[in-house]
Amino acid sequence: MKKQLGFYVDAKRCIGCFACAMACKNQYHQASGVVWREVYPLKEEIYPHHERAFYSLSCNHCEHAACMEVCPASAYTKRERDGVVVHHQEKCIGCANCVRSCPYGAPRFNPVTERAEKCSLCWQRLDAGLEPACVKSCPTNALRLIDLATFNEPNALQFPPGYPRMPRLNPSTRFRQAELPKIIKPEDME
Amino acid sequence: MSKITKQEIERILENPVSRRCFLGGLLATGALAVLPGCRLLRPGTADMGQVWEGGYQTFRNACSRNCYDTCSIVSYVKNGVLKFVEGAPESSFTAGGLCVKGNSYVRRVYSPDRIKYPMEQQGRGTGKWKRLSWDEAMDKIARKILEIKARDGSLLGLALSKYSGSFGITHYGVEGMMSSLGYTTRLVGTPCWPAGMDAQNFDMGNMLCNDPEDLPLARYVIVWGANPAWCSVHSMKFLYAAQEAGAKLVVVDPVFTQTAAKADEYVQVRTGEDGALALGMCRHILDRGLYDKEWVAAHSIGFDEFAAYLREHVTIEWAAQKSGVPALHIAAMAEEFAQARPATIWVGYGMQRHVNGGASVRILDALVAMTGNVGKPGGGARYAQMQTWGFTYHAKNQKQPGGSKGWIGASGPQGEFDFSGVKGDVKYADRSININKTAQEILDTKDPQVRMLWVACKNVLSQDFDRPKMLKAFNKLEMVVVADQFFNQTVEQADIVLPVTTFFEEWNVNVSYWHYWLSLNEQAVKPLHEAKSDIEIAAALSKHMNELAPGSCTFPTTVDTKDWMAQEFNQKELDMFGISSWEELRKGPVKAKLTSSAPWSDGVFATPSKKYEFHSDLCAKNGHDALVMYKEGRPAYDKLRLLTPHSKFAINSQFQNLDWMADFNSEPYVYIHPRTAALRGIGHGDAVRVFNKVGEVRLAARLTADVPPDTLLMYEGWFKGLAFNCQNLVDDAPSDMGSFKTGAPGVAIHDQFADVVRA
Amino acid sequence: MIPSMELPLVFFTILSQLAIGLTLLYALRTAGPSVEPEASAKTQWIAFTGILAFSLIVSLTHLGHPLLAPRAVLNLSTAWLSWEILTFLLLVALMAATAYLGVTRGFVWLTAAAGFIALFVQGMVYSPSSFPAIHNVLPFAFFLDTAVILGAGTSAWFAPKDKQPLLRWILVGALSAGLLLFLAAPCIWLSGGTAMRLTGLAYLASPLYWAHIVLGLAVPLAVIVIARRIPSWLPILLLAGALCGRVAFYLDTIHTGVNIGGLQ
Amino acid sequence: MRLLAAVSLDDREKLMADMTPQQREWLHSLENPVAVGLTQQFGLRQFAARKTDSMVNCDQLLGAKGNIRKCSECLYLERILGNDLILISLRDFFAARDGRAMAAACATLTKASPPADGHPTSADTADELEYAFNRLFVGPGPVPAPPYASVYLDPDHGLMGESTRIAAAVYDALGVASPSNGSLPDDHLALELDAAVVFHALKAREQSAELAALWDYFLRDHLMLWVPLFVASIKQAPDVPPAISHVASLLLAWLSEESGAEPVAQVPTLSQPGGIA
Repeated sequence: MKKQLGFYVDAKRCIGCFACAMACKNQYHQASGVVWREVYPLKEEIYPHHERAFYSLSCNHCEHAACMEVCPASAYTKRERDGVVVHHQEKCIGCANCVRSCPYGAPRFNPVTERAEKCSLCWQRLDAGLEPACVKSCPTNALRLIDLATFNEPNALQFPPGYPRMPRLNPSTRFRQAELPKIIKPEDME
Repeated sequence: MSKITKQEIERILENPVSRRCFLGGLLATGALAVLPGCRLLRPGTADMGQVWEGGYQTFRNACSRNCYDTCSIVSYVKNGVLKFVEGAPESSFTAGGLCVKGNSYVRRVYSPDRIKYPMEQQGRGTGKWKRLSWDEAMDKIARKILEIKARDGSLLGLALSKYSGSFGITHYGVEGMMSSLGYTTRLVGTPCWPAGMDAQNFDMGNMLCNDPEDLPLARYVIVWGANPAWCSVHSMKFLYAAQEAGAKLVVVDPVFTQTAAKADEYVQVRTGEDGALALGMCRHILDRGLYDKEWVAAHSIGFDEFAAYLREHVTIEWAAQKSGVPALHIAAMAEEFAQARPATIWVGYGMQRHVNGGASVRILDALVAMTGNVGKPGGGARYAQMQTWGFTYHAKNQKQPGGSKGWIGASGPQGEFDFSGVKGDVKYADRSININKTAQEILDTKDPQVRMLWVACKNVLSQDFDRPKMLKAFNKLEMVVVADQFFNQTVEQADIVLPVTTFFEEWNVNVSYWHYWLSLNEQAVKPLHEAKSDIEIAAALSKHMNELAPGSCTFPTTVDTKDWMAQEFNQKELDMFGISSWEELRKGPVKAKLTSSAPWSDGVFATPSKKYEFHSDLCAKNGHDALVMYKEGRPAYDKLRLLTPHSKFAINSQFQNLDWMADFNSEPYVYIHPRTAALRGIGHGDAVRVFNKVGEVRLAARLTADVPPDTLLMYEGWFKGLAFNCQNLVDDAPSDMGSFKTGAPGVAIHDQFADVVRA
Repeated sequence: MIPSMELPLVFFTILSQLAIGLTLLYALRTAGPSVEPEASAKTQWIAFTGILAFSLIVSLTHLGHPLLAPRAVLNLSTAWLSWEILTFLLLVALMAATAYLGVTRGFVWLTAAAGFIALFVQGMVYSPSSFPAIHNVLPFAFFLDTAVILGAGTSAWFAPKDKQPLLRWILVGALSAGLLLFLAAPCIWLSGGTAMRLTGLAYLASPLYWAHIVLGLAVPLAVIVIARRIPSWLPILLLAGALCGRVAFYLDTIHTGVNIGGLQ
Repeated sequence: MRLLAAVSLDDREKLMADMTPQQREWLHSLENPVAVGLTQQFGLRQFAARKTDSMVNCDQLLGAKGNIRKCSECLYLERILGNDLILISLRDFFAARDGRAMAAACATLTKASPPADGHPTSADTADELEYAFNRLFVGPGPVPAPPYASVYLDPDHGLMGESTRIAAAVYDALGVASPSNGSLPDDHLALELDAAVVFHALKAREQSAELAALWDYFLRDHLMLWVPLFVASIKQAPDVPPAISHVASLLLAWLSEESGAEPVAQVPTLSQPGGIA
């Protein structure tokens, strides 16, 4: 299999601390209101406690990226060497078709530049031998960079509950689900 | 000549040589000379945003916030501008990552909202501000100080309110500045952790703490009233490592916290009844003979008395009834804890912010001690440590001017960071008033009254208790000077505001009260605008004081923050970290050379008896029970409990005001149990009014069973542009302990009550 | 994904569908034998061309960088949007050719076929997998129905008298189909996944959606059935209703990104 | 605030080392870089000795005109003081740190270009003007119209961004530098207007395609991009005194006169520069 980088989102370890999301702002200084990485709380139908389990998501660098397919200006490319889906700002005409078409909401429209933008998987850092900013900043090692060609975690999921199931796109993110502790509550507080 | 295009101009401007040659011929003939020297510039890509470029200059920094983690930072600078920050990889604690707040630092430095100049408000709260030069500001302040001195014959009318806005060691130069002026009034104590601090001192003779990095050695961990997943994110990996090595992680908390969600077991305890739960465990361990008889016999005093107390006054049924935890579970937990070796308790600061907080910490200590877990790597009653704080306190320890008059007689310690140890000539002293009752103390203090308040590293009107009373107290003050970075709720009520540097703009050195790393803080960028560091402000004030009244201030009139940072080191501190000079820290943070990751490993304690004291006469002398025992909580004064803990998006009132933070957390909420909300007709997202005898707060409700049905919860914090302030609901009731080590008791932040209705 | 009215796209799609509808209807009504000749066919086709060209200019205004618009045809290999632009450019050229080279049956049918294809391509642009409710043939069906309704309605203004009954029947058919389609779709969505269900709920709660159903479909249908003719004011109502419906289409179709973290 | 000094700092230090304390003080207080350049070139000692007033604003410079004229090689001062009076006053207004200087600049501006509605801008006392000025541009609270280019032009709306660097590069190409050496961001409006003064002075002396191109770039690809947004922020702010509204209008008018085009504020929709997120 060809090299394909992706994120491993370990919801069992993730504490929803937003360090990854802010690390991205710290590295890229996006316009206020524009975020490349979101920390999504799982709804209580999936994890029965309010804002206590999370998926930290940015771009999934899909095998068949919707953004790349629908971009009329060919402003997206997928790097041969590692499968990173790169958005080229200078080619972007600001039609927002990618923003509409990505089921994961990864590309965002920047109202200042009037162009789309999204997670670059820090390819400049990767090329310099560094980890992506978000992965580097994760204090619990819950967000990891993986290469699907070598990733071998039998229990990892591609489409856990709470994450849109889009097999055709084949997103490169893999997950481990959050777990629940045994809970001891006072009887009158059940 | 053909027109020169924008692209060509940009290309020319990118390069210093080409741009200086661009108009070269013209400038040579004109009045303006071409500049020598060379500054480097980067290609302009303004609409592309920032990307990682390489070729950065890096500096060592240290997060100086009041936080367990006190991260070691590497800052990346280009063209004299801070571009981004990362955690230092050398520290196995920070391990290369920062938290959500640390990652927003660049925005703090370059926020357009920063306070830029010294300014004076014409009427507090009016918003009518005039710019002052530093000279004008210092002149006004110096004249006021001299006027107070002339009027009162002393400087006791000048009070300092400073706490934890910056824990960089040279920031104790603010206290030094006060001392260099004379004997002043100090708001002493701490709202944070003093009850537990005293408790550990009574039990063990000092507040020492296992290295958090030895948590993976533990076989059973109880995180009791702490939420490291929010307040010490870098500790989580050690808790996970313990779990992965087979340890059981139990979280005891009234709230289903993020840490609870990561535990093997979550035990919901009734707020303030932690002591009862722990006593029930002690009783069961005693009954089953699971306590460490040898250790108790060899290294403690008062255990028999404690055992007798347990047998006489405590049953697990009683504990169950008090704490809400089923008796069977108390028994099971007690057995598991006692049989795991080592077992440890992370004693949280949250559980001691109660009227019985100190007593409860003593009980938790006792539980750890009787099971033989004190002094064991992977064990311990982990609260905090200050072993690594042995600096010279050169900035802090300034001499009063000759002939200064002050408070007659000795005063107690001035907060937990009072390392002066100067007790010698106690003819005069500073006057200590309780920081946790700042409002009441300002209103009550007489002869002389508090006339002038200097606020540094603190946001009094966001963080001190009973805000309505605080506003009244401010009316009594003749002058309020606030040194800060942002226009917070205290600056709103200031007469003079002084812009202070961020830690990227000054030299400093930092240690943690939790882990054992020492970090250098280099100046990474030049101070923006007219910001000065706290010690530079002190020097500027001293210059003016001495111009107006020679000899009236002993503080040096010029300081160099690097030099003053260097002077904070002494041989003992260098030896503790195994370095020969501070310069070595430029290569990265270093960790203290510990003989054991566990304090008290030799079984010798710092108590009067040199043993662990289940019975402490010192404790009794300080007005508490000598024996470890249960203490009743605070009677309810309203229908529901009110908890106002830390948010993950802020350290007290810092960070939440930044727009970057607002991108992820834009408004405050009160969290209500669905059942409680239903009784009041409150739905998810409804606007509500939370109120009690202190005041009221209006905000939106979120319904969640993460909080108990009898509890309202809102996270403290200062949001830019919002009136939200949880101190409108928190009174200044003291906790039981704290005076012994910090000069004032703590405050029962979590013994508050309120009710809620739809707004 | 921030929901937005996307007004430039609302006008672009409605106006372009109007133009295509007009060509389709021209083709349909000139297919059979005719008693009366078409009034100034060339003018009609110039007008059709003008409407389409205008809609294309309007579409430029939704771009962040309209000057880079020529780049939009660079991704013919995978982007339906590139095809849309190409198809519409071809269509406008064909329309102009029809107008200026002669309104012959061959040109008319060629253009009508191109218009049909353009509608299909346009439908494909708006059926990405990120909008499960319309990740199907519905956008094409919506667009085709709108094109026919607007085309038939506005044609009534200038079509020969003997073709009016045909237009009326086509309009009645298209309006009935539209009612069925637009009423059924949200109801079917309600039994789908979360994003689909939310879309259904959003539509049913949307005044704009109901404005389209009532003003753009039900009332015109009733008027035609009762009056047995197409009143001259009716096309205005049809256009207004279609605009309302299209705003609702952009505003209330729910993106999967809205519910990340919840059951899909 | 001292504005752009037309000498390198090294040269300046050397120059100042030769001066008397009074001269040094005067040099510090001087708010016109062209005059600094002049004094350096044409005998600072002789000229400076006659000026002791610490406040040098436009009116005072007008008074000093006679003195400077005695310097035979002074070629462009007349143009500066005549045609650029509004520009210089605008610069002095945004560089002002107290109400007196603000009122003085306002008075000059009102005299040079009275407001169309004849609103008596002088009714604002200097104090009120100062409070409003600080509320709008200075602080200590968050200000609705931060006078820095990067707040409007850089994606993150922060200080010390790419636009700041570009401003510094333009100054460098011009052979001038901000004496604050970066503690005041180089893209502060007063510094940029000061650079415009320098451009004018140079243009008056010499025809140069390079200079014209650089000015064109600075004007169209920098000033024109953010100053209209800045002015829009002022106009949208609550409780703006008429005097400041008038200054804002004059700023925009100056810009459109310079460029021969109507500056348009394209306000981003999602977030306001410097506003509450």
